[in-house]
Amino acid sequence: MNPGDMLRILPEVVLTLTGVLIMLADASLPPNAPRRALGWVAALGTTLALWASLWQLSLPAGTAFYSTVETSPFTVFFHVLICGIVLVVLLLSLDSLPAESHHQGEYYALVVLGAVGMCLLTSGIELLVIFIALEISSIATYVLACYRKESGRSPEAAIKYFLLGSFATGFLLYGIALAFGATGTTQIYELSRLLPTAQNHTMVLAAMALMVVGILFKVSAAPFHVWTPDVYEGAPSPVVALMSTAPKAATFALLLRVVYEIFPTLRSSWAPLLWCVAVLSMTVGNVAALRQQNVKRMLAYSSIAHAGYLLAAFAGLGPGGIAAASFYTAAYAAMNVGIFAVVTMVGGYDDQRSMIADYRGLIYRAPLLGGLLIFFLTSLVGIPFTAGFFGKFYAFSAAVGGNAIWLALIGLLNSGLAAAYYLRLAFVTVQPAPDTESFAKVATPTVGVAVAAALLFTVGATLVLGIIPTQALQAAETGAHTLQVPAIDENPAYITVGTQQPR
Amino acid sequence: MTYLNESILTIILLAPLAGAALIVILPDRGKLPAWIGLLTTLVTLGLTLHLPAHFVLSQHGFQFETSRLWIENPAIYYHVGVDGLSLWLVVLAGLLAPIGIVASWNAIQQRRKIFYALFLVQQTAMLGVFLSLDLMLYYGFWELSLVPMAILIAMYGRKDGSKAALKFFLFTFIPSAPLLVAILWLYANTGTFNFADLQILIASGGLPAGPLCWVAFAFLFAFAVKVPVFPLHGWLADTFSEAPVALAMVVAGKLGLYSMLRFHVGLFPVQARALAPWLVALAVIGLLYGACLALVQRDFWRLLAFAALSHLSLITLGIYGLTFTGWDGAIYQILNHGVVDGALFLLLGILEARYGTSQIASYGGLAAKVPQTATLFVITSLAMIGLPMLNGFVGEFLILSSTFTGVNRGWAVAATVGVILGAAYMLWLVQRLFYGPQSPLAAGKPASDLRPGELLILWPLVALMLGMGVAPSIWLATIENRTGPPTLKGSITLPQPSLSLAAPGEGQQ
Amino acid sequence: MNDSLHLWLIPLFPFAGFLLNGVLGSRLPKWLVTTIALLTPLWSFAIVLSAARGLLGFGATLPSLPFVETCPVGWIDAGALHIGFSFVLDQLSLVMLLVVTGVGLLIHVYSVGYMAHEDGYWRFFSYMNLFMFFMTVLVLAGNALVMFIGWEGVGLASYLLIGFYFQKNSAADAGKKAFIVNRIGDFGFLIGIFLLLANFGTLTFSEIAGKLAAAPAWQGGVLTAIALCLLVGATGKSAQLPLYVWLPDAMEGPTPVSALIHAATMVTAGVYMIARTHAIFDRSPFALGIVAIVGAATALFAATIGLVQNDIKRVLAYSTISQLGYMFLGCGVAAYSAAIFHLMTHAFFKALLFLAAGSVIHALGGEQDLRKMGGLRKKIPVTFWTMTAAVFAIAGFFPFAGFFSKDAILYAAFLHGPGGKLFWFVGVVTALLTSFYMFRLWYLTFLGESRSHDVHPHESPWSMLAPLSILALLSIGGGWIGMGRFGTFLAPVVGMSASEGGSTQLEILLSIVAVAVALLGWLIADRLYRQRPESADNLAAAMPAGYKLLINKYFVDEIYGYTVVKPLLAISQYVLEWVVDVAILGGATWLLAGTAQFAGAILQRWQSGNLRSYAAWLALGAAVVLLFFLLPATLGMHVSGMGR
Amino acid sequence: MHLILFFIFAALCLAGAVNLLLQTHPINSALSLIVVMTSLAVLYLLLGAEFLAAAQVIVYAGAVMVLFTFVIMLLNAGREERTLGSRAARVVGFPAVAAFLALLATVLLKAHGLGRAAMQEGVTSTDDLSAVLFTKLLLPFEVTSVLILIAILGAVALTRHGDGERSASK
Amino acid sequence: MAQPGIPLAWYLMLSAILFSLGVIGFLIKRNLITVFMSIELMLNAVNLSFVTFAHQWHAVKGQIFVFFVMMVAAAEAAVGLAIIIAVFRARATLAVDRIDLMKL
Repeated sequence: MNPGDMLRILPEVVLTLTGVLIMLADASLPPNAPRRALGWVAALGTTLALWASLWQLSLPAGTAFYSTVETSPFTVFFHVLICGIVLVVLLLSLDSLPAESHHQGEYYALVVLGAVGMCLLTSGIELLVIFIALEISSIATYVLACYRKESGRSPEAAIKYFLLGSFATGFLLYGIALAFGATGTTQIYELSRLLPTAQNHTMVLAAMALMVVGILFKVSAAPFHVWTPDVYEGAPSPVVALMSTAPKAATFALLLRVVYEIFPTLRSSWAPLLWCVAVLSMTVGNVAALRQQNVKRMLAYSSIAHAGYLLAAFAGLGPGGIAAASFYTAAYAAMNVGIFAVVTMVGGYDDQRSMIADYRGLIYRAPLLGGLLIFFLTSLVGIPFTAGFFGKFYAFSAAVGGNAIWLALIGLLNSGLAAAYYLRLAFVTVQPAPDTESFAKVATPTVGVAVAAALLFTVGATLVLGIIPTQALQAAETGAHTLQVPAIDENPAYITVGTQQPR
Repeated sequence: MTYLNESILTIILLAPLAGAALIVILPDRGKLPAWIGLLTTLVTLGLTLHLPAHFVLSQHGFQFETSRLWIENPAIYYHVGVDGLSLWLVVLAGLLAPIGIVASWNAIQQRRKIFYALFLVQQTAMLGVFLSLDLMLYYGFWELSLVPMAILIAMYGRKDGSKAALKFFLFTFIPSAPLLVAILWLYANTGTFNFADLQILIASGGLPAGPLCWVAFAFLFAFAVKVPVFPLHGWLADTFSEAPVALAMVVAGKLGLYSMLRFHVGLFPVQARALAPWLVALAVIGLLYGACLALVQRDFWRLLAFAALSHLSLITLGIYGLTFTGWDGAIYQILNHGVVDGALFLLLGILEARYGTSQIASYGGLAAKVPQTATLFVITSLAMIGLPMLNGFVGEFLILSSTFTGVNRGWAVAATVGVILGAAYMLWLVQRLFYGPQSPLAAGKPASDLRPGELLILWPLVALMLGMGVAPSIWLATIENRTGPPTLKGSITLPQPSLSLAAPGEGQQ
Repeated sequence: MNDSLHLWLIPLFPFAGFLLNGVLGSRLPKWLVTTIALLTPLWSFAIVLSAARGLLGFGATLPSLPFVETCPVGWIDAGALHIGFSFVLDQLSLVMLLVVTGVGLLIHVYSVGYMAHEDGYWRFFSYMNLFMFFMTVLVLAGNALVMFIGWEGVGLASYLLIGFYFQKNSAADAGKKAFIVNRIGDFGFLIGIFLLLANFGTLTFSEIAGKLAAAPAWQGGVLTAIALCLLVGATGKSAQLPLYVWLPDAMEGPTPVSALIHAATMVTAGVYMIARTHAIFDRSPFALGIVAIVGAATALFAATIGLVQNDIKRVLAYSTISQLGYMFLGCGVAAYSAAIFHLMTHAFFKALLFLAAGSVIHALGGEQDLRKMGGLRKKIPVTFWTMTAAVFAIAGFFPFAGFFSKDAILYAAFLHGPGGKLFWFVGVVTALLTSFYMFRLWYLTFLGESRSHDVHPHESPWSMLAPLSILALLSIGGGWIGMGRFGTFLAPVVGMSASEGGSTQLEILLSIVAVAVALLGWLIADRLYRQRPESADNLAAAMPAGYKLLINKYFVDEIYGYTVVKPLLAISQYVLEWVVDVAILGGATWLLAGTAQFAGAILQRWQSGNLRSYAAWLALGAAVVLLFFLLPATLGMHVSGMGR
Repeated sequence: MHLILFFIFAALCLAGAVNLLLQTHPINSALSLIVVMTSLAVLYLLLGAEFLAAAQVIVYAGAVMVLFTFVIMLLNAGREERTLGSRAARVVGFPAVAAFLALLATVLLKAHGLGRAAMQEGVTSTDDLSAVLFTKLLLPFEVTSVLILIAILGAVALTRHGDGERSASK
Repeated sequence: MAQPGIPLAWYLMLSAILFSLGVIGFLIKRNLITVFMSIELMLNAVNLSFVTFAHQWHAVKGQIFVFFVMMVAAAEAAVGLAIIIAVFRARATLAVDRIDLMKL
């Protein structure tokens, strides 16, 4: 180890220090003192981390700590993304957490420390680091999911998430064990060097299968998605905003690393699998969302579908697949955090108004929130000039570029289907509310400075990624190039599975 | 002037957006949004009129072209331009916007800010569709146009707006999924979204024929739903009967038909020709079907919807007859349909606003009460059913005659039958609304006749109908200066009627 | 310019009148409306007269006929299609123009009196002017499409004028019916135009004639098709079988309208069109035969219905249809000049009949039922005498106008080929019937005792009587030009048929038969309605079936109603809307949406909320993924093992 | 010797695991788990992982299981209720697990080049272990501190009574 | 026996069986705590694999991995049990099948 190595984990270090600082401050503050300022500290720390990540671009790409972490445009891309998400979620939480809560200090510390895990997840190149990072981010989100512990739903969500998450971690770990068994190492680059020549081909396959299972669970892709709706429904909305985006982005980065860096030679095996999983995810997510009456649950199903779109980006193995997937992650994060911000504001911390019917006439009660809700829904539908569209566009153009035309077709038809439930919500929002007592009572949510900033960030990101996405896409592409991707062969073997030529 | 010529299209696109932004910024006080909307649309109309004024007839190809790289990889350009095909459509879009505003003037009583802002966004999207020469840009506007429309239908629907809006949205959005895949496929195989380049590349035959067939079909399908072509018209009647007048008048036809001409027939002439017989058949069926259904509607919006189906089918017939004259007629008829339908919507919207119902049976004997409305309605109806000297006739004649001489006589005759039915339902509608003894509703409500503002917009429209009926050459000359598909040029023209072929008697001699 | 006739001014004046009165009429004083309404057709008439003066040798020399005037700017220029506004003045159009503008002017004058107390005075005159505009365009048209403008336009004017009393449902219905039935005819015309375009590449009449002349052997075939299509158009406009049904209903319009449009001018457009395109008809004996059959059948058919009608205007309407049948018969036997000749005389006496009837109705305060009239001879003498002249003219008494023209047609028919005698016979029978019902009308209206007690008839104002008188003079003397001269005059346009050369003994003989028949009709009418007024009812009672058939106009409207209109509506409603649109197409949409919703419901069941189930699914997923990876590999090994 | 020890403790392991499943009272299950864990510790020893064997006993059997027992006692968890439960677990889960095991078994049993384990071979000293742990794997080691921090934070946040939470605000 | 000791595959099989038993435990146990114990069983099974492979490759890393897994398991146990306590406080039950407030 040399001192320069610390620079390679600078964002993580900053985040960790912020977390520790918050903990210390929390402990030293008098019990009844307001702890809202800690949130600002967290936001500041995250901003610093974000800046640190960007600064890392000036470092030459390379590894540190005996090749357990690396810094590259790829990691920077996801670091910035994750820090951005965390920052927005922090801002959102600042206004939506009950002001008098005593747990605020822990909350902010957990978010910030969880971000350490997520960041490390994208930059780790040693399965051990990755495993621990994954656990950090998971445990942080388990706890956060349980945060509204006095209600019945939040602990239920947490326990489901926790038990199933650990269950899936078991599989991931078993996969790692088998990979280790096949090669004797857990360093990603060594693995990818050794695996093609490994003696036990079937063991390698089994290792890959189990690792992929563990990761697919985390990204809530069908058929490993079953936990998602329950957890999203029960967890506090700001936390859902976080856990539906940041850990997911990190896990996607991991998935990219695993399939492209560890098992690039097995492409003919995993590509069809991801093809199937992508199709299944989008279909299951969208179809199941059609009948949902609970907004958060509906968005949970929608996130399953979006995981499907994202998988489609590189299941097709097009030349821009990785970049498209990275970009999609960012686009999805922008709009999903945005919409959860709105949902948080509308539903309240207690989720008292989370049914679709509660959104009736929202645009008249709270024009800003209503308008933004429609805007984000539009983006989720994938209407041009929003992030959702370009995300989808790049994802499916990568799929088509890889000749996976059916995948693209199914995906886009699915996004058409998805419009049905997104718009149902949007249209309810614009319907005049009945003049009944229950609606009259509904308070108009007030939008504070922090939330306003959060909304501004998400709207801005959604628009920028939709209208002038060039820079973000370039970043994603540079990142993709630094991921060690062997050249895509001309005639992938999966062609018979994925792409029956239309006749 | 040169500078203006280069940037005029961009300015046209931005003008409504700027108006929308202004509306959003300024407070929602009284009729302020409506005034801004009107002003914006009038300015836009003025800007669009720049195009025909400076369109160089002798110059072939696209004019007022601007092309800038928008996104590097994949290479998407902000590429806009007009030719004879889109020129007047742009002007039409510009013209219909103030009409829509006037139609909404009193109909929209609340939440004006949202309405007018979205209306203007819709305007930009529509203009964008007509102007885009880059497939992705085009697709962007194509889809963008759905959103304001759907939201406004949901907000201002008469009975169950959100259902109709959803139906409308899904009907048009889902078919655009294959369209996007097709566009992506084209890009994956050619590396460009540029219309002109694609036209050449496709014509060169370098692309595999099988997939290309499907690509063309995907294009067609998306457009056919948007037009709509029978039997894909499921959304039309509901949308017409729910949508605010201003939107209903722009929703059907134009975008889909233009796209058919430009991007289906224009890009895939070979594939289009293979499918043309089917489309001709569907068009004629739709023509008759729409006319028959219009006969038995009880709600005038639904009647208008089926009438629109009938008329749009006629235009489709003109397009897929694949004759030069037929295209002239089709484009001309798109313009006519826009003008005539705009006026009809405005008038019916006024009636509905004053009497509060769209049930035809509630009306009767209005002519004595609102003579101006009746007069204008009759004139517009006559234009719609294709009375010579009014605009409808020219388009109809061009389409029908070219179909007859160049495509298929049987279908042409059947289509002509549909034209007769058009007279039946329109005149019956006129009679039920305006003639006969006054209905209790008509007698009971002291409704006023047209207001000056409405007259100010309707009389020019009527004048336009007359002008377009008497001197169609003004428009046709520009329309003919369009960029056709390279392979179709020369291969299909109006079959020159030659005596030697047509007169067997002479041959025998 | 000396050599220019400014033909375009002829339609333009009425159009200006239409615009002025139509747009501003409601705000103008009545006298100004009247002035505009009268001056514009007057100017047109003056132009026509100035042209005619030269032609007829009265005045300065004029450019030779046919005189063509084409608008320098084309109308429709699309691709290879070039259609311009071209007007043609030749002998045929000149005759028509004289009739149209002359009679039209008279009827305008008449209307000033007749419509004086109507609400929509200005509206009426603007419509009338509009009609004049379209009618003159129709007549002057140099190509089929311009003719089509006029053709449809007069239909429009007719629609507007029939529906003038739009508050009456019957009037509005009649207007609509007229327009739609006309449109059915126009459909044929339009198809004919398409066929012309397809086969000649031009719509200009002279070019078509030229191309036909260049191919002398070209007969039948497509020309028959064209001719038949045009015939369909003509039957629609000229109220021939089977599209005559609109004309009787058209009597809902004000009487001057019936006189102008539904008697004198518009309804003859079909005849004019056949004459104009005779070059095509001439090449198709079959089509001509059909024309003749249609004409003869219509003449007889309408005359029989006319026998029993009780509405004065309806009698006249059926008589119009019947007379138009004569004209068609004339065309059908290629005696175009005779047909046009009859067209002209018919315009005089039928306009007169209607106007006189209008005067009667005016006198009786709106009463139109013959059974409630009678004994008006003394009360409205001018009307009576002018009407008498018209009745004699239509009945074909020498030397009234109708005699000459009807005779010419019958003679031509008699001479025409194998079926000619039959046509002639039908014509004569029709003449008998015509004479009978016209005198029946005459008796019932003017003679006998008044059958209505609470009316106080009064003579019409001068503005109505003056046109009556002029028309009476024309009805009496209009035929004295003689068929010979008329035929020669028209010969450059429509050619000369064998019968038109001059009078022969046979013709005189046939004339005598015709006059005798007319006399017979008078006698029967005299017996039934003057001598023994009750016998008519007895006769009707004696033949209930026949009478019922006639009084109900052979139930044609009902037949159309049950075979065309109702089925169309029923099919549209039940089959197309309910079955196709709602059930099939709507059902398909519903099914798709329902399937998605159903699948959604199924997938929701998946989310049982039970942790252990979730774990089971995860385990299954893991197993499947494992299988997915391992199975191909195992199989692959196996296969490669086999290979070894 | 190795063989016998393996069989004994493998059998103990399995028996413990099966007993864990069969017992309906959580405390019995916990005890069964401790049996499994200690048996595994012996197996680790057999495989030459001395340090791990010790850690297994201390960390797992000791700390973790004590925690479990503590919670069981704290919550006074009784016998499992006989609930209807999940059909999917039976219908889907069991076949899935069977298939999973079968597949893994094929992989593992057919694996080439797997060695054998003997008592004296490859005993890893704690020295070796720590040498790697504090050089090459320093980062994970450090990062684990964050993990533990989070665990502490979480446990505190979740179990501490929300005294100032809602009640205080009301 | 040609070689001393026993095949490592047996250890691995033991590990696989234990893992499967853990999975089954997750499926059939009706108490949250025992379900959690099943997960611990799964982790232990994986640990056995790691140690076996470490033996196979003479790689220390495998053992260190196990060491970390133990730490993670401990952390998880702390958090998991805290969550279980929270659930118990909110719902007064530990029965897995009763934790189904949210479904469909």
